[in-house]
Amino acid sequence: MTDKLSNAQIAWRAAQDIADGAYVNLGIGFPEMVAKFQPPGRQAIFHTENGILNFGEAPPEGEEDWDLINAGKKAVTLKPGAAFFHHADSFAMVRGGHLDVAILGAYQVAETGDLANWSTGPKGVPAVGGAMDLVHGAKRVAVITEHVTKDGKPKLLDRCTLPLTGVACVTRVYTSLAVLDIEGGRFILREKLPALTFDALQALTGAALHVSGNVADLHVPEL
Amino acid sequence: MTDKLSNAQIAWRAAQDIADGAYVNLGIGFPEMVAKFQPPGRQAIFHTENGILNFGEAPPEGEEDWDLINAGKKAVTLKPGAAFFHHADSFAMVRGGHLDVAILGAYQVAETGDLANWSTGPKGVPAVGGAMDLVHGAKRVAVITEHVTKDGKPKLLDRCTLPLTGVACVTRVYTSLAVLDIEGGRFILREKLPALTFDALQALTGAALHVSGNVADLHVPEL
Amino acid sequence: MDKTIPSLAEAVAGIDDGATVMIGGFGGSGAPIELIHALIDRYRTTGHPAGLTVVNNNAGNGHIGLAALIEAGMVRKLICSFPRSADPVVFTELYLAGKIELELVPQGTLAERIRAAGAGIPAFYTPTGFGTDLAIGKPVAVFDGRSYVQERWLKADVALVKAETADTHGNLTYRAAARNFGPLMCAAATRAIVQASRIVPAGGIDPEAVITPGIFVHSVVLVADPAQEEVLNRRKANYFEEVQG
Amino acid sequence: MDKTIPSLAEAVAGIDDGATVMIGGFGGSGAPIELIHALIDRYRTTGHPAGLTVVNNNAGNGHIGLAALIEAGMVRKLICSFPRSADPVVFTELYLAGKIELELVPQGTLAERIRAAGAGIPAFYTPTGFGTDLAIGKPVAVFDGRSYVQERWLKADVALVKAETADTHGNLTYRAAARNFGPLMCAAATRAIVQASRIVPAGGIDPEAVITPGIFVHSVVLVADPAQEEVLNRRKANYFEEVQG
Repeated sequence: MTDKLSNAQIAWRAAQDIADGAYVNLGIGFPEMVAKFQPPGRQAIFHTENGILNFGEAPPEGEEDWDLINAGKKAVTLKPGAAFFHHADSFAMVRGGHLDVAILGAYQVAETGDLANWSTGPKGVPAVGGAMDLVHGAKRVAVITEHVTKDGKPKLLDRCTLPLTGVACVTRVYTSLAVLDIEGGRFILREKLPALTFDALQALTGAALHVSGNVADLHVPEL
Repeated sequence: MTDKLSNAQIAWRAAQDIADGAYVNLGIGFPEMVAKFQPPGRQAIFHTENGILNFGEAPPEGEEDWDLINAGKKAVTLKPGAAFFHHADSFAMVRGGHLDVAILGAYQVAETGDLANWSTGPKGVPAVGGAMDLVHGAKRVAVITEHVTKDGKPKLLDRCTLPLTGVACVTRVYTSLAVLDIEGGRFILREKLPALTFDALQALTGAALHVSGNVADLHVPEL
Repeated sequence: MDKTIPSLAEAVAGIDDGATVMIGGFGGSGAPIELIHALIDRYRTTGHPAGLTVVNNNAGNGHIGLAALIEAGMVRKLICSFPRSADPVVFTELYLAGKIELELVPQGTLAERIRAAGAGIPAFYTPTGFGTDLAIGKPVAVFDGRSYVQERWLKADVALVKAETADTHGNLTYRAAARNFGPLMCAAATRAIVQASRIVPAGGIDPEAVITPGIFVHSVVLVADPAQEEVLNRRKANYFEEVQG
Repeated sequence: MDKTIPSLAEAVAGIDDGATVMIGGFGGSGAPIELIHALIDRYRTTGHPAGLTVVNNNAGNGHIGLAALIEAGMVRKLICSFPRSADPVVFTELYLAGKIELELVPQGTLAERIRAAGAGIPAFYTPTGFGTDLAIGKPVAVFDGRSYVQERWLKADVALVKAETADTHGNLTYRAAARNFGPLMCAAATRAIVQASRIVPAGGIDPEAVITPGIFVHSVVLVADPAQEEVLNRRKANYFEEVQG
């Protein structure tokens, strides 16, 4: 076991919690990777903001249909039972609580469930897309992320310092080191890499970690 | 010329003011008759609340499709260029100002443009249907009505005494005796039956009649 | 994924006493007669579900479908826009006797409240009803110089809807103007139960032709040759006489 | 009734300086490239329309379509959710230089504001954006214990939309996910101008298959083999170089 999970391994772990038949939205970029790791026998139905339910993988290069893309503007294919709809219906699905799970990336997550994932501050061109809708729509909002930033600062905090995407919306965080639930304004540690002590994890986390019941070992295959 | 217009004649007169290609909603009952009297060369597109654009006349008896009905629950047919849509889209057409004309019946119309056409008071079972939406949605809301009630009381009043359907919504009234516009909180007489004097019409009207420019003769064919 | 339920009885089995039940249809067009009758069958056998709040555009016609549901004594309150029909005697008598509650809602507001529920919009403003008795007690606001009434979303525990074709994922098409409230109600209900004239495998409906995406649908039951309320009423059909007799 | 316009130039002739113009499409999917280029052609010939407010999900990509409209200097303000793309240099440079205004709107709120405009709903409440910088200054209300932001409708003078098939009444179908904002924008604009790959007589589209009913559409122009933004950008197409040289 390496000292932390790869992105693929984080995505794999998040995929294990998606039930067969669940309606799922994966944020653009890293979260899209979760679709690759559905456990055998389970088939989620993926939603994309731009108006498709039940799309599948990218087509072979050269066979793209550029009217058939996902929210990240990547070409996709359709699975049997797909449907098209316009943007208001698409966000009715989001805002109306019809998605079972949304999995998003994060700059920061707070123990309050607050998420910051759309803006690193006033510099540059701001862009939000559908993230603010997703965090207040899906029945379960989970985050996948490195446990700390590239320069080693905690991403799990008592309060977010970056502009918020949503307030009190995240309930589970899959990081490169651990799996945590957010309940009652606290991070509850559910799983951690076996080699990592609680204290070592706490030192990498910007909010108090709590334990409620067992803390399982975070086991993920080599990918 | 009889001393007042028949319902068919009132409907005929109202039909003369509907432009070719206009999108029109006709209230259930008497207003439905307006569709019969479109002038030659003009073709309005009729909307019904329950989700059809461009429906046509009733089919022959025995050939009804009871999934193809109008707001009055009468069987209709389709014209080329028809479309189906759900109730929220249907009332988006209404509320969103996409209909050119709505023609409704009335118990009472006030010089303020207020309309009462859904309730005769607290007795019985109240029913409103789409009338309250139509009066605040169509670009032009016109009323067709007898000039007075069956027992001779005025239906055109300074203020409605029955429960309102809408406030300041009607801009033209076609009665069995006259055609009137409502402008600036006043009834402006545009046309009247030639045999009827202004004073005689005023005596049958529960609000002051005003003249602005010419009052034309109300000429309608025998029907 | 297969949302197909093998029988009408199983399809309506989980509806509780006191539930809010949306029923699709505008008059007889789109009325899910078989689902409604299955629900009455269950009530007559088990005494449940009782005390329902029903949302429909109308209040039933004759003695079948929604009218029979009301006549069976299962409905505590009706939310509708137009409780009149060719033969509204069942509702009318109960209403005038004070035995059923009525919330009268303008038709477009009814549609939009249901749509808002499905779309996660708790409240919206509409010009409809401003200054009328149906806006009494509702917040009013002025936008761009015009007055509007605030209306709230209308959610349901269950929707009973009639579709033409369903696939096993719950994607739906409708038939002509039978569409009406169906797509809105499926999205507004915690559980949308659909009777369809035809059920096809996933992939059997063109993705362009789907009117209600399957995400809004929870159960699909086949009713291959559904009754048409208007046809039943023209032959004076009566749910109670036919079942009992 | 025939809403067909014989040429792209005539289709975009009546758009005024300062107009609010909604442009359909999500990225390149559904982008009405030919209508946009016709509008730029007109501006380069006549100097009009200038000072436009443009509503689109994005801010253009490369140097064609919406990006070219911005590059031509016709756009004063952009209302969008995601002004990033593979090559957003045109917008980015103008924005960072303070030469174009940006109103950033969450994508679902953008869609719902446009939908509200078409549906006559001046304001609605959404959970989206509550407690964030994008809700600053907006009214907030609590419904059933949860906090919501009040959002206003978003209307336009003109919508430019790409459809697959149109009939002469303006009934439309779309192609796959190119549908996106098209139906909403048609309804939200005073004048919806549509380019279609195919125009058929009234009756040529199954009434069940109509996605945008003709009541929401004002002009239809044939573009039989429309360009695809993504394909143009992959070959580094540039509106200005191609037109000029």
